[in-house]
Amino acid sequence: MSVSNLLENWSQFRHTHPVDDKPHDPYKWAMSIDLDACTGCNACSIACYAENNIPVVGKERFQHGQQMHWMRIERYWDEDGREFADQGAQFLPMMCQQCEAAPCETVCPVAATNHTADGLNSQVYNRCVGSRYCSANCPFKVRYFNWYDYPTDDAVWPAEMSQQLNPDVTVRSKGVMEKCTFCVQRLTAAKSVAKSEGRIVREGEVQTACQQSCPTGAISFGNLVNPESRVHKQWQAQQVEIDKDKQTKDEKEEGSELRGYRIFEDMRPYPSVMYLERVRESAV
Amino acid sequence: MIDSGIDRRDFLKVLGWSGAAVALSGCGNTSVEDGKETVVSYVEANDYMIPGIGVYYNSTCAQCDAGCSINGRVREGRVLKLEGNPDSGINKGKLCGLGQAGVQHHYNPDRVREPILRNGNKGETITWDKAYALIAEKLTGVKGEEIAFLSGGVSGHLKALLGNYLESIGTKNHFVYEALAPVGVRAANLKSYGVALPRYRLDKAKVVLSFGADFLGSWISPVHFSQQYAQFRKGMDGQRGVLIQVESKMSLTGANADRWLVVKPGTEGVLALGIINALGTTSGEIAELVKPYDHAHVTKETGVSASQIDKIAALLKLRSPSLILAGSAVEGYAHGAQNAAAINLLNHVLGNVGKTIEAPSNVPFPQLAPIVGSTASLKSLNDGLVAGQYKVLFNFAANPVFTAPGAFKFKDNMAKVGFKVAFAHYMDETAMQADLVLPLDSALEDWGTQVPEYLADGMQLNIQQPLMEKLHANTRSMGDILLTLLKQRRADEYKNFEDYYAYLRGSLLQNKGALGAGGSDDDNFWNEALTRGVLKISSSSATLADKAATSGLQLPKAETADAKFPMHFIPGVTASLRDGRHANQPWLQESPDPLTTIVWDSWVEIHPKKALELGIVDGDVVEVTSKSGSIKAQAYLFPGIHPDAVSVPLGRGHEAMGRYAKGYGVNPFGILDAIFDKETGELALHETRVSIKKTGARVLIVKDEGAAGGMQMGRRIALRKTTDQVDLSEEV
Amino acid sequence: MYRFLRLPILLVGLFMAVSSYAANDPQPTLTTEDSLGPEIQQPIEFPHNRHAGLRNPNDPTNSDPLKGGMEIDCQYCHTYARRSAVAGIPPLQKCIGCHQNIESVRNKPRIVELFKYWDAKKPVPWKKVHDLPDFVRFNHERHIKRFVEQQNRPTQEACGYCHGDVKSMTVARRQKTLSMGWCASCHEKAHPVTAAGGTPVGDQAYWYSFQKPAAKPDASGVVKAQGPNDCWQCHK
Amino acid sequence: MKDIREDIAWVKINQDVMKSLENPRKLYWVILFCAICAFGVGVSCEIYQYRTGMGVANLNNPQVWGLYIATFIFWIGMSHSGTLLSAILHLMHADWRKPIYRFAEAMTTFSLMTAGLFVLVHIGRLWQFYYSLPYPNERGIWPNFQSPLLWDAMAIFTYLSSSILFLFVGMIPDLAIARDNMADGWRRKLYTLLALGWEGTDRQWRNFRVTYLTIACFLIPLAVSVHSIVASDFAMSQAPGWHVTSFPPYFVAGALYSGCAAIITLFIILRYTFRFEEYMTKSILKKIVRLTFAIAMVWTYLNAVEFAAVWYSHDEASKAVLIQKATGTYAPFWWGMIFCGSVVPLVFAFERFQTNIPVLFATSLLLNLGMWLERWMIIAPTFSHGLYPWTWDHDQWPSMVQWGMVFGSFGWFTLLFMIFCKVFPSVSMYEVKEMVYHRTLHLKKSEAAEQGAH
Repeated sequence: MSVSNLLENWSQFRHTHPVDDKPHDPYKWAMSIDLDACTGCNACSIACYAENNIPVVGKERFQHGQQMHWMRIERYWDEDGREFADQGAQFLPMMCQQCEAAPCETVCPVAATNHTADGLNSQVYNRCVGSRYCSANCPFKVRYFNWYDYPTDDAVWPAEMSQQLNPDVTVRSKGVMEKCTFCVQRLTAAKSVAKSEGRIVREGEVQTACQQSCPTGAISFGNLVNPESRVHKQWQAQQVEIDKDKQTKDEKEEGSELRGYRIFEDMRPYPSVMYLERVRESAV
Repeated sequence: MIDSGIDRRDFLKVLGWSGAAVALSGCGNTSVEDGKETVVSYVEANDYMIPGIGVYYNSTCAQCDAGCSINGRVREGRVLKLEGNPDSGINKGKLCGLGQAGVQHHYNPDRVREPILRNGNKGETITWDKAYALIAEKLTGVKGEEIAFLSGGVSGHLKALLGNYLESIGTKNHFVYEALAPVGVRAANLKSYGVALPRYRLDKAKVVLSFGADFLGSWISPVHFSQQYAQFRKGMDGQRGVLIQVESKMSLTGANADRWLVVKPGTEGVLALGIINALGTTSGEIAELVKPYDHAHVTKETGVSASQIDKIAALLKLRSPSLILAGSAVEGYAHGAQNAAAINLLNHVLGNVGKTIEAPSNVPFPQLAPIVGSTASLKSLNDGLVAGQYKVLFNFAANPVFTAPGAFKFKDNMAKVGFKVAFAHYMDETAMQADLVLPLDSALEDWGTQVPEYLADGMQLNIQQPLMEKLHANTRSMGDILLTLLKQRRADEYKNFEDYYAYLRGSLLQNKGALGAGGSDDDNFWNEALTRGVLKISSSSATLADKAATSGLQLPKAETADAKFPMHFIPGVTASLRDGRHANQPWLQESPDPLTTIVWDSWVEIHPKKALELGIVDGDVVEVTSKSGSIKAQAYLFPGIHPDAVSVPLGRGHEAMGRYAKGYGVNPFGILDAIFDKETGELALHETRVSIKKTGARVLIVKDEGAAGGMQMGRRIALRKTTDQVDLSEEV
Repeated sequence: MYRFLRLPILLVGLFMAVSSYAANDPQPTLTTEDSLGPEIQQPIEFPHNRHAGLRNPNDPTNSDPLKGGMEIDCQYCHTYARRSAVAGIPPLQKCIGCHQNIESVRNKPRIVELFKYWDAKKPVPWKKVHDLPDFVRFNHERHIKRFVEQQNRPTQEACGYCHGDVKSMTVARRQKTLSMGWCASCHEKAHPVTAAGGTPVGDQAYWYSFQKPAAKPDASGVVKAQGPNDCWQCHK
Repeated sequence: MKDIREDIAWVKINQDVMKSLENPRKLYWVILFCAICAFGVGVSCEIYQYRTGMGVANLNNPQVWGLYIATFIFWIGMSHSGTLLSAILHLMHADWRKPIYRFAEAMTTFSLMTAGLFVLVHIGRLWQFYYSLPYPNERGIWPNFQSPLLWDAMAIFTYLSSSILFLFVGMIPDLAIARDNMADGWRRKLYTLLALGWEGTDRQWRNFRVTYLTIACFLIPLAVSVHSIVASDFAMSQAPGWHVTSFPPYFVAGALYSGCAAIITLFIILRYTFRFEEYMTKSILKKIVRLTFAIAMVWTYLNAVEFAAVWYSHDEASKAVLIQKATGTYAPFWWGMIFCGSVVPLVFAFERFQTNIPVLFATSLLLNLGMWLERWMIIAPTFSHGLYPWTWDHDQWPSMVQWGMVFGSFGWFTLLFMIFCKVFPSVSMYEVKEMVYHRTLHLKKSEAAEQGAH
């Protein structure tokens, strides 16, 4: 705790998107979600509830918009005014995009949300004072605030239900912000195992809860800097680069035939989640 | 995994780790504290039991009957989370939301904990001994035909044991009831393919034309089909599979289709025959059959345009093999089985049988094979109840008071039985009517075996084992209860089996050879079986009929609309709530319906055009009235439904079953008319006609979707390309 | 005439001086001074000194319990610490394993009590002595790997960093503050990532989560790095 | 028009002002009672919210801020006019400010204190608010200096402390008068303590002038920066409707505007309750009204600039928010804001209304309502209609807890203000004397010149 410490370590405290002097090494967690494979079945969302001790708020609070689902499945319709949804709907799993230059991080007055060396956007519950500025500045609105004290609420976790709580994840009390962590408790456990064996985490060794449950395997998650990882290969095949706000492939006049994109890329949050566009058959 | 001295069963007792001490991390102390909390150590521990590190055990999911194998994470003696078991060919490590909510079935605060003797609305707790004695007493002097046993679908050793018990009390009245079972499809398949459920191979198909089969949501084995679907979408040779869904109300699968075709309810078979006609590749009997189904006729009946029919026919011709599915939406009519048979015909015409329709495995142990439920059996039970035929009624794993169609008046009829025993997890609607309620172990505390009806990956026997010690001391395993009851009758025969576990282990070991482990040591075999959670058994395949059966195939003429009840009523089946037996699992209640994103409540889906006509807007409370009753629910304008139909999802509207289920939504079962499939005698779920009326009240719909209502408002959020715009060849 | 201003000026000056000193303190304040926790009543008064304490050199047979310990390694009983984030409490079986063969103390009241639990197959309800707030996740395994296995520190020393001098206690009692600044003060110190002579301790994967190591070895030939400073290391 | 009499005796000034410390009209007590009640409502709402959780305010995922922050900006804004009157006009030697700047400066201080409360009320974990203060601590961590919210906190603290200092320093000579004219009692002791031994020597006066001027100079940039920083809470975020470059001047203009309107209101109230008709003359009122009118037009202009900038930009999301404001759920409030903020002040353009006290009282209240609506219309529509359509929520309505606390804040402010006016001289005696003196001099000079001309 010193001014010099503050000045010297500032860049470490407030590490933003990859810069040349601090590349992501050896980990950069990232995700890719294939919207063509996503069926909108909600298994991921429920897996997230189970893994991360997310409170079920009940009907009344849901009505007030106080739901806590870290992972929500959005359903979009065609907007061309057709009579029937005859091209089906479009589903989009949305959770914290773990932005590299996260809008939420810069505005938190107490630095409760930071960037980790792994390229995650951390949320430190016990530091949070609940100003909710991060949520106000989040373009994706994926941060959820504890409007009530759920751990002591018997409707949410009666004694029996509370035995299901995952001891690796803190149960958030009232007044703090929370959001998807990319299942950091699983990452930490996997890294600890790998570290003891003197290696880095292998591809497939760690899965997020949503990825693990997804019946169609639409979600892949892994270490973007590991060339062996599926995520790395996907990002590369889709020519999506993490530190760009406009991908080279999209600059072509005729557009790209690749499906990879990131939401609100042009606002420069540099999200760590790449989506693959949904495909629809043109022959029918 | 299990490697040393402690027996698997004792292990649970050893793990006497106090649950409460570690449960609510995060709301306890906020600063360093000393000497406040108690840490409880193991008394004895195995090497692999390390506090803070999860142990994984395989078991079988009991949330639906697809038979997915689960992998439960256990820490400090508490099961925390369920994942899929990678060793199971059915779900290959994946698990749907419904399955994952199984922990909330186990930890549900509203479970029945003691045997209850009920008298009207009052109940007193009694001991198990007293309960058993009471059953014995009530059964004395009662003839076998005066006893009825109602159950859901059962398989495995429980089925064998149950069969033995019924035999011992001399009754043949075993009614196996499932409110939502593909009975019509089974019947049609038997005629078309020679088997009730062939193996569907979506992964091998290039085109899937599905008539109302919600295989991604709730149909037969959704997790398995979802995995096949992923493969199908990736396609072969870079050619992505095409899914066309034909139905009157959009299902989850419909929402994922390349083309979703809305048809007039009940005319799916007509469209299928129309497509055969448009293919023009048939001759003889079939050609004769489809001749009347020209474009004009089909368009008039179904509402599908001629050009669309031609497009589909062209696509089916071009890309082979394809797969045509007849699902639950087509069988819910008085001509449901016929409908399905007409659709199955397409598979024959396109030569898919044997390619994407494969022969299923036979179950080598018929005594373990599942008995599948139907609504027809509920009807015969109900008829018996009306006639006052039964003096004792047992109920297990079914909730007919909730799920029987309103026209049955099941609750009233059930009251005529002198002594009603319910084996129950919760005080559900049926248990509320019972005289004796016997609490069951949860599926995560219980032993068992299961043979799924749909053997997605060859014959397998699923093992169910407890993932943790019992939560409540006075619940019992259904197996143990049956064994005790059997001992009342045939003490000699069963005296060697101390409990259901011993029975299970004994009979599996007895058949070790047939289970493919002839040479191995008993303990090794047993431990191996428990570790893997599934026993894969080699077995012969059934044979498929190679010729299409067209005889007797007849679809009804278009009917005239009923002036009083002009609308078709489609009970919606959602992936998470199904027939409502899990409505008390809060994750499922709060998990938004994928299509409407509504939570915690029921809704009436109405097409916007129809709504405009009737002056209904989102959130208007409308009354849906059929001949058998009426329900009131909020209207939701939905572009995925036929304008002449309304749909209300099943599963909500409980009047009992605890805090998370009671009082949320309405129960559409209650307004179903008693109309039956002419061929199978099955309840025609979709045949009810209704009228809808605004009540004048309006509510705010509780849903996840925001004010933009599923629009992206020009922001690039969920993007889409058509196949001619993408290059999928380089994808990983 | 401005006498009335003297006191305020003095106070303001004092405040500014103190706070600027505190704020500009170049060294992390090491709050290593002991902060003794309360004494805790345990169901059985376990004598750590007797088990882990140093042997009495004058008593080679170790017969007098008051005079010396048995120098049992901490990890002999606390075996989970090196394998899990949670140290846990040794299973009762562990105690019995030895004590069923030690007839000499079999009739001591504490041992009788112990066997009572064992015969009833009931766990002993120990009270938690080092109870961190629930949002703090200390990982025992990592610290043992780091100090005991990689740096070859004696177990008692490594455990003692946080648990204090347990070998001299009967019932364990908290000796360190275990507050965040106290933890951080150690994480802000540079610890070796190479052994003397520059041999790396583990490879990059081992110390990646630490702060950037110094480019050059220090005078003793050891490259040092500070411990992890990322919030999510301990809070999640 | 009647202004302060040039020949008024200085003793009379003392007596008149000192009388306000003794026996105000009955209305004073009525206002005080109402203020206490309103404050009580606010306090009970806060206790309820503190114990149950922020959810009782009916905030939700997109709408995370609500009325608390809107009212926070409102109070911050109100503080600006005190500084305008006391510091800026002081430097500009506008002598008409002299009888009224004291209460304006008090208004600044108290509205800042009220604003500060809203920050506390708003945060989810009030008991941990000290995490946001940069102080050396055991945990060894700093707050985030990048966050506009932290700048905000610092700016407000600085502004508040400077305002208190300015108010206090300016009051020293008057406190000495009060000390000398007060009978023995706790108040006399208080004045003795606060007067810091003021004797009115030349040296004291010289130092006093320099100090006062220095603080005044210091306060002006501070005032401008405070509201610019509050504006940057919004302008620095990415939310549509907030991400606007013109926000800082827009906020400052709005602040001055609402402050002036509040001064008119309080002027009228004080003038009546403390019988200050002699000093708070209509001619002063007329000047404030004209000033307010000018600022209203500046604000209207900046509003138009903002709309135009959004309308002709390529930022579709911001445009959607603007359209939503004008046509959506909040349309009545938004148009209310335009009406109250831009149309109502046109009344001030008419000379006959510039001194019509009932009209001015009603108008100034409407202006303040408009300015409060403006702050709400900055907050709520952006949240309800933000970047991400899936989370749009047009139906959210603040709960009674929020309204209760907004209501309570007015009680708290009035309470503080009314107590201040009763305890301290709310008209600057020494400066009124100065003013009278200067005017007399001027009068004499012009008389002499007149005579000389003859």
